[in-house]
Amino acid sequence: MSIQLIILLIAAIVLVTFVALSAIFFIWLERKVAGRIQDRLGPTRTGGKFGWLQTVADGIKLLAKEDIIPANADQFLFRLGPYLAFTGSFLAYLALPFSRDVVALQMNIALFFMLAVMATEVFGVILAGYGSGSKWALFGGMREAAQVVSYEVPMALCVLIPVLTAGTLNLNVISQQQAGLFWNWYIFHDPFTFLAFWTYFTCATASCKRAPFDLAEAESELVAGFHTEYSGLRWSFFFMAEYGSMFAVSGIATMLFLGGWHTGVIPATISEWIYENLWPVYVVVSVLVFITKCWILVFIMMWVRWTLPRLRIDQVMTTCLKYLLPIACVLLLGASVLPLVWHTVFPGWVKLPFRNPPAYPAAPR
Amino acid sequence: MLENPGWLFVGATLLPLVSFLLLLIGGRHWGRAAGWIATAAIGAAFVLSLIGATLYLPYSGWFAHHHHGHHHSAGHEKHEQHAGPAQKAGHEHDHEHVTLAQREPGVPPWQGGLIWAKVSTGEPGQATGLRLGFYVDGLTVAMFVMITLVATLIHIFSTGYMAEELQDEVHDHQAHVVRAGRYPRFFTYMSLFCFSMLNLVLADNLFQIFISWELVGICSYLLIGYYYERRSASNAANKAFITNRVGDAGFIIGAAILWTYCGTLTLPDTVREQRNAKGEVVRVVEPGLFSRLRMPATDSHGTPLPAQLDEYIGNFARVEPISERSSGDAATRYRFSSSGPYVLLFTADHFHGEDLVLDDGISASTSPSATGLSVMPYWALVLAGIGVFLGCVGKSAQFPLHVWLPDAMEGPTPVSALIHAATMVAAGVYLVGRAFPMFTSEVLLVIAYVGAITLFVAATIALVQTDIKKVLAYSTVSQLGFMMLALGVGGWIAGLFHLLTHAFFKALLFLGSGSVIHGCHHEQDMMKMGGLYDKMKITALTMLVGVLAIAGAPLFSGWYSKDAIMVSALSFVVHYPQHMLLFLLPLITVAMTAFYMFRLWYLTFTGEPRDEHVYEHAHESPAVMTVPLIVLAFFSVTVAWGWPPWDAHASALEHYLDHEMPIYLHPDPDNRQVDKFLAPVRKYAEQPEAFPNVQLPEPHALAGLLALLSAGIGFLLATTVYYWGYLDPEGTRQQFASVYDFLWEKWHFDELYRWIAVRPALVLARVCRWFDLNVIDGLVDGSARATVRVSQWDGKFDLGIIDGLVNLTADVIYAVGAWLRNVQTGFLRNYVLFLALAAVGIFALVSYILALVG
Amino acid sequence: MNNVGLTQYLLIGAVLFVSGVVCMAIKRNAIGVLMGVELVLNGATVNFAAFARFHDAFRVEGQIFALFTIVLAAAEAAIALAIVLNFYNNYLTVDVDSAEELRG
Amino acid sequence: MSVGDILFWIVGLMTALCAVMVVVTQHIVRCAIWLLFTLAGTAGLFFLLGLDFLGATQLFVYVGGTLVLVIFGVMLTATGPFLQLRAGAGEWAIAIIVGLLLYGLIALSWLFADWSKLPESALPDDPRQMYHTEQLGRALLGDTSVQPASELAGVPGSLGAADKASGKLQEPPKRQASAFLLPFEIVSVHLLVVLIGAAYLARAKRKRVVVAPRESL
Repeated sequence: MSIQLIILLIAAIVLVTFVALSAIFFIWLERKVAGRIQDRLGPTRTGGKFGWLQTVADGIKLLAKEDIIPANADQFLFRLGPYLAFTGSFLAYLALPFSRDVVALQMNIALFFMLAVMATEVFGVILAGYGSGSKWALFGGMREAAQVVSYEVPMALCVLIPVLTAGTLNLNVISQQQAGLFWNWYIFHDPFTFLAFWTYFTCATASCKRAPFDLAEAESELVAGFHTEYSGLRWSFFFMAEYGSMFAVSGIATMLFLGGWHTGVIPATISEWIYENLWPVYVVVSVLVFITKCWILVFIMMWVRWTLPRLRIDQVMTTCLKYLLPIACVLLLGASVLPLVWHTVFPGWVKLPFRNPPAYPAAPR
Repeated sequence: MLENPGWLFVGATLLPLVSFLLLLIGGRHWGRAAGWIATAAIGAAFVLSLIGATLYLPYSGWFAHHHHGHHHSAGHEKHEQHAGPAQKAGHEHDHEHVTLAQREPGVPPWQGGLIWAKVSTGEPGQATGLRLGFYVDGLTVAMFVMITLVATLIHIFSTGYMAEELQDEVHDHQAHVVRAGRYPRFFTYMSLFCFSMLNLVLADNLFQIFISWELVGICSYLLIGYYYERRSASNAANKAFITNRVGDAGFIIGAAILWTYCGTLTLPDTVREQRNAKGEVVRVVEPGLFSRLRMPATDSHGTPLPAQLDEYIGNFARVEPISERSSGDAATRYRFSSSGPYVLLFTADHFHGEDLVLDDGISASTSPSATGLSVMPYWALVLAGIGVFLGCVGKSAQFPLHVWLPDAMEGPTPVSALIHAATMVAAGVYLVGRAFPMFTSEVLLVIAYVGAITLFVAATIALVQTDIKKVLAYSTVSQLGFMMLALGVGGWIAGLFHLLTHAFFKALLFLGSGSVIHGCHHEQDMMKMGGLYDKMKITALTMLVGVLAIAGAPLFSGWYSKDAIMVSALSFVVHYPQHMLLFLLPLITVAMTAFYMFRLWYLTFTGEPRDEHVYEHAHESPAVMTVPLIVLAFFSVTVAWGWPPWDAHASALEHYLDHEMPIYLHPDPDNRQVDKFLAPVRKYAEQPEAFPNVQLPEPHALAGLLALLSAGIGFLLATTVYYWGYLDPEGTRQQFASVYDFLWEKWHFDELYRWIAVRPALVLARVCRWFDLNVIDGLVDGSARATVRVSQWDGKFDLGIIDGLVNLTADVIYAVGAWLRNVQTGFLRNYVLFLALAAVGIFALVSYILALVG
Repeated sequence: MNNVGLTQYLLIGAVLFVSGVVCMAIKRNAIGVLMGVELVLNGATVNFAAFARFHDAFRVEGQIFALFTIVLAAAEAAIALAIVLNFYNNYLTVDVDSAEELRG
Repeated sequence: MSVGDILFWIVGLMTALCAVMVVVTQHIVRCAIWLLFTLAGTAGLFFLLGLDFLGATQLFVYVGGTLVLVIFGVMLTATGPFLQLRAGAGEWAIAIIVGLLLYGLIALSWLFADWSKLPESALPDDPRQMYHTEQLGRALLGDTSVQPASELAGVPGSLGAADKASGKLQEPPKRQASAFLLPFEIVSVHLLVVLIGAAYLARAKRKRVVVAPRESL
């Protein structure tokens, strides 16, 4: 028990560092991507040719900035906001396995846990919006509340689809089921999962209020939305939260659809052999693979952000309630009916691997 | 089913009922189909009865006689075939397993039924109930065939006659109204009518007969009042109904008397299935009215009764009490005497012949206590007979109650035909024939005289009528009178024989008149007709047949039956000369009959047309109407034929009936049960040679001759007056103005009744009204005022004290409520607080109690 | 009470419950009352969960009842909020004391 | 005093404190925040109990859904004066007294309760060895075989589980096991009804503008 606790603490520290670093990296990446897409160079000077250290410089600047709290702001809430937001996105990592059994908290319902925790992230935004005592912020907060609460529904439904196929909520197991070559990935499992992936990705983008769904911080309408009044470290916490949750949702997507930490080119037997005999290699490689996959997804999000214009709030809600939600429902229905129908309709054909969950859980190593 | 073919007749009875129900339910939408349904039903009934008749004939012993040639020698095989009901009852008890067929070779026991209202008086022989049953014997069969046949023809005729009722708008020129056609309704009633009549004929007990009796009455009411928009029609309907009520009152009184004393209303002996001591089913003969009223030849053990009782066997055993103790008491001892005030009833299941005779020096005496028999007063029996006959008087429109029949002409002509020929009026005669054995000699005399008066009066009225249907109506009344007379004088055969023949030619005549009326567009006055012969030949000829038949022309069916009647009357008169009228009146009436019938025919069909308008529009009726006429005409001629036809007494139908005669009328030497009052009459009628001291020619020859003579006179008179026109009817009328008016006014019967019945009734009604207004209402109002007073006081009490209390309670409660309002703050939060408090309280309480408990 | 067991959890649940009741009793803001209700329900949920953990008999039932409680609480919250909004539309306030037509 | 106990004391007291804070705070929005912490704390308790699924549900449904709704409602209705609706001191007094009474009673009854009447059970040290969601799902789908018999039966279970060899049904257990399919369905239907009801209640009352027809020239 206590050992586990110690492991937990270590993992927490590691994760915080990782989230912070990845946030720094993402900010840099975002700038570059934006620049390229807008046919600019982006940061070039700071720290060498590619402006590696640009974000670090920004961080320092932020730390140095004066901490301003508006006069008619609600102190308590104003302070609370960023921490809540960050906590929300950070807690998700507790259950996110980076490789086989490389996870802070071995959870049977890791996926559900992650979704739940990330659902609480919205409070930070709402409080920030309310606590700043400015109408821009308030609007931002309200929009965020409405948007997130509604987008969680189709997102959860889409998540359920691969879960139906896998038969478990344990990310470890799910990802392990997709070992081997890439056609074992659940995105290629059946048409429903394939469509589910894209739907999920859309919802995920919206739920971490990325463009084109960044109504909470709509520069052109509300000055900067919920964090209009923020500056300095608190402001950066919001950004860490945002990038953190981006990575987290991408992680979920990877786990569920894209074969987790599996390369997709090494046959399962080989990878198993590696896992048995030289575990460290396996872990390192698979962690890298996993992170890369997530980064690619994050990159896609940026790409989308800098490509598409922002929607109006009513369009956002319409998209969710009138399109994504029905689509998700149909997919879920189909995915649940398919295994029932398949073997009766196509006897002796391609056997879709509808697995039963393995006995819970493989004892942590 | 056919081991008891009686069911055939039951079926025949039920068919019209079915069609009635059908039409009742959906008839009004079916238009012409309704007519066909009713016709089909009655037609099928006819077919069934025909089959039944053919099955019956072998039983009737009529074949045997028929091959035998002359009918006098038929007497010997007759009586063992006709062992009386009492004998049947007697034979039953010693060997009980005998089947019905073995029991009576002669009379078919086509009977059945059930007791639908059990009435047990506890006394022996009275443990019976109201019965719903059928009993088929020769009479029933004959009536069935006749009724169904005639009714069928009338139905067919009606489908043509009532055709105009099919249109949506019918102009009633007499009521001056335009109404919807009632074609289906007509046939609905007709079906019910037929059902009632058939049921009446089929019934084996007086009560069932009474039910059908009333049904017939209501049907006649409905049909006579068919054109109820016409005041005259509705009045006629009421008249018919009310008049019949008078008769029916008599009927039910008679029935009640019989029920009281005899304990049963079943006429013939019926067979019950019982479980005996050994538990096996045996057939027990339940003695009917007849065998209870008339002394049987043997006691219930089959041993013949002692010889001292010979004069009572087959008659009403009249007795007088010996001891002076309260008469009628069961312990009383009685002595047989031909004029005793009591009649011995053979209601016991078991009685021994020797118990009836006590040899204590008295010739013959008995005590019911010894025999288990009971007695009834003789006057009660007479009263019962007269009562039942009164019913018949009402139905067959006999002398005092005949007034309704002519008015009944207001109904559609086919209805008149049905009423007059087959159903209603026949019912009365039929019942007299059916219940014949229960009539004492007094009642028979009453019947005879009533019949005589009726036939004479009706004939005289018929002489002067000008409405074609009225003439026929009165002729019917008169003919019924003939029948009654015949029955009254013991001419059982003659009466029913005439009933059967008359049914055909009267139906023919009515339908003919109907055809005429139809052809003349509902013109009924003969004075407006004339010369219609070349317009409607078929109608004229067929009606001529009818006229000849009713007038009693040789070889026509009427001839045979009327002869039979005259013979019976004659032989009765020969034996009871003091009743000479009973022969003279019919003799004269025969002449009058011929006269007015030919008058009718001449006025209608010959001479100059007296009304151009009517004449021009007159036309022959369609086939549906003429064909029945022809059929009826055929039957009117041939129905009574026998071999050789010219022998007035070889009629097959008559001999058929001869074998159906009640046992008490058989004048054979070895028939112990013969009726002492009528036997000589019958005997003389059949074997005049047995009466050497009577200085008269053979009755058949004499009666036949006289009848033919008077008929001829009537015919000649009519011809001279209305055909050759030697005599001017106008002149005659002026000459005998007073007589004419008297007849024209129908002997002022209506006025008479208006004075003796209607006026008093009205006066009585007024008195009652006065009484009601002043006395009854006075009482009521008085009590009302008293009630008001009381209730005022009550009100004060109520207001003061009761309400005081109530209000007090209310106020208290209100106050409490008003105080408690404060608790209801309406603040959600307070409620929550109260809830919490309550929780605390309960919690504390529970834990405290638990602590106490342990 | 050195060793944590059923009782401790139940005590915590009781705290939630009671504070929920009190909250319902003294919050004049309709939504405050609603929060009180949520608290009460949470108290109940805690109890269920505690039993589910500490007694084999309720291993499954406890969790499932807790789940039902949560779900029904969500439903109840939705309805309650809808009611509150209606209330607000009609009264232009959320002070529950202003809804007192039921006062005796 | 193991780590788990320490964690329990921390989380539990935090939860209790936040609950009390919900009561005493006047500002409605802050109330909401305290409520948020209370709920989160409850979820934490669940995790400590090893009821991961329950905890996650608490977070997902309650914190992520219900509470957002509540705060939404707060913000919709929270215009100046209503933020600080105070109750009178008297009410405070009564409420607190009643509350304390109630708590005292409940606490006493808990403390003196004798749990020995409940069936004994050997509890594994690591709670997570004890539960997994599969059981829960089966129970919700009405599989009566997964759970031990209990007094708190939801709906009497239909029959004992069928043994695979011969399709015969075994004898149902002595104490009726419970199946939760029916309650599950009822709850789902109930949710649907609530959805509709809420939508109906909260719909905005719009006035219909009647455009008078222009009379033709």
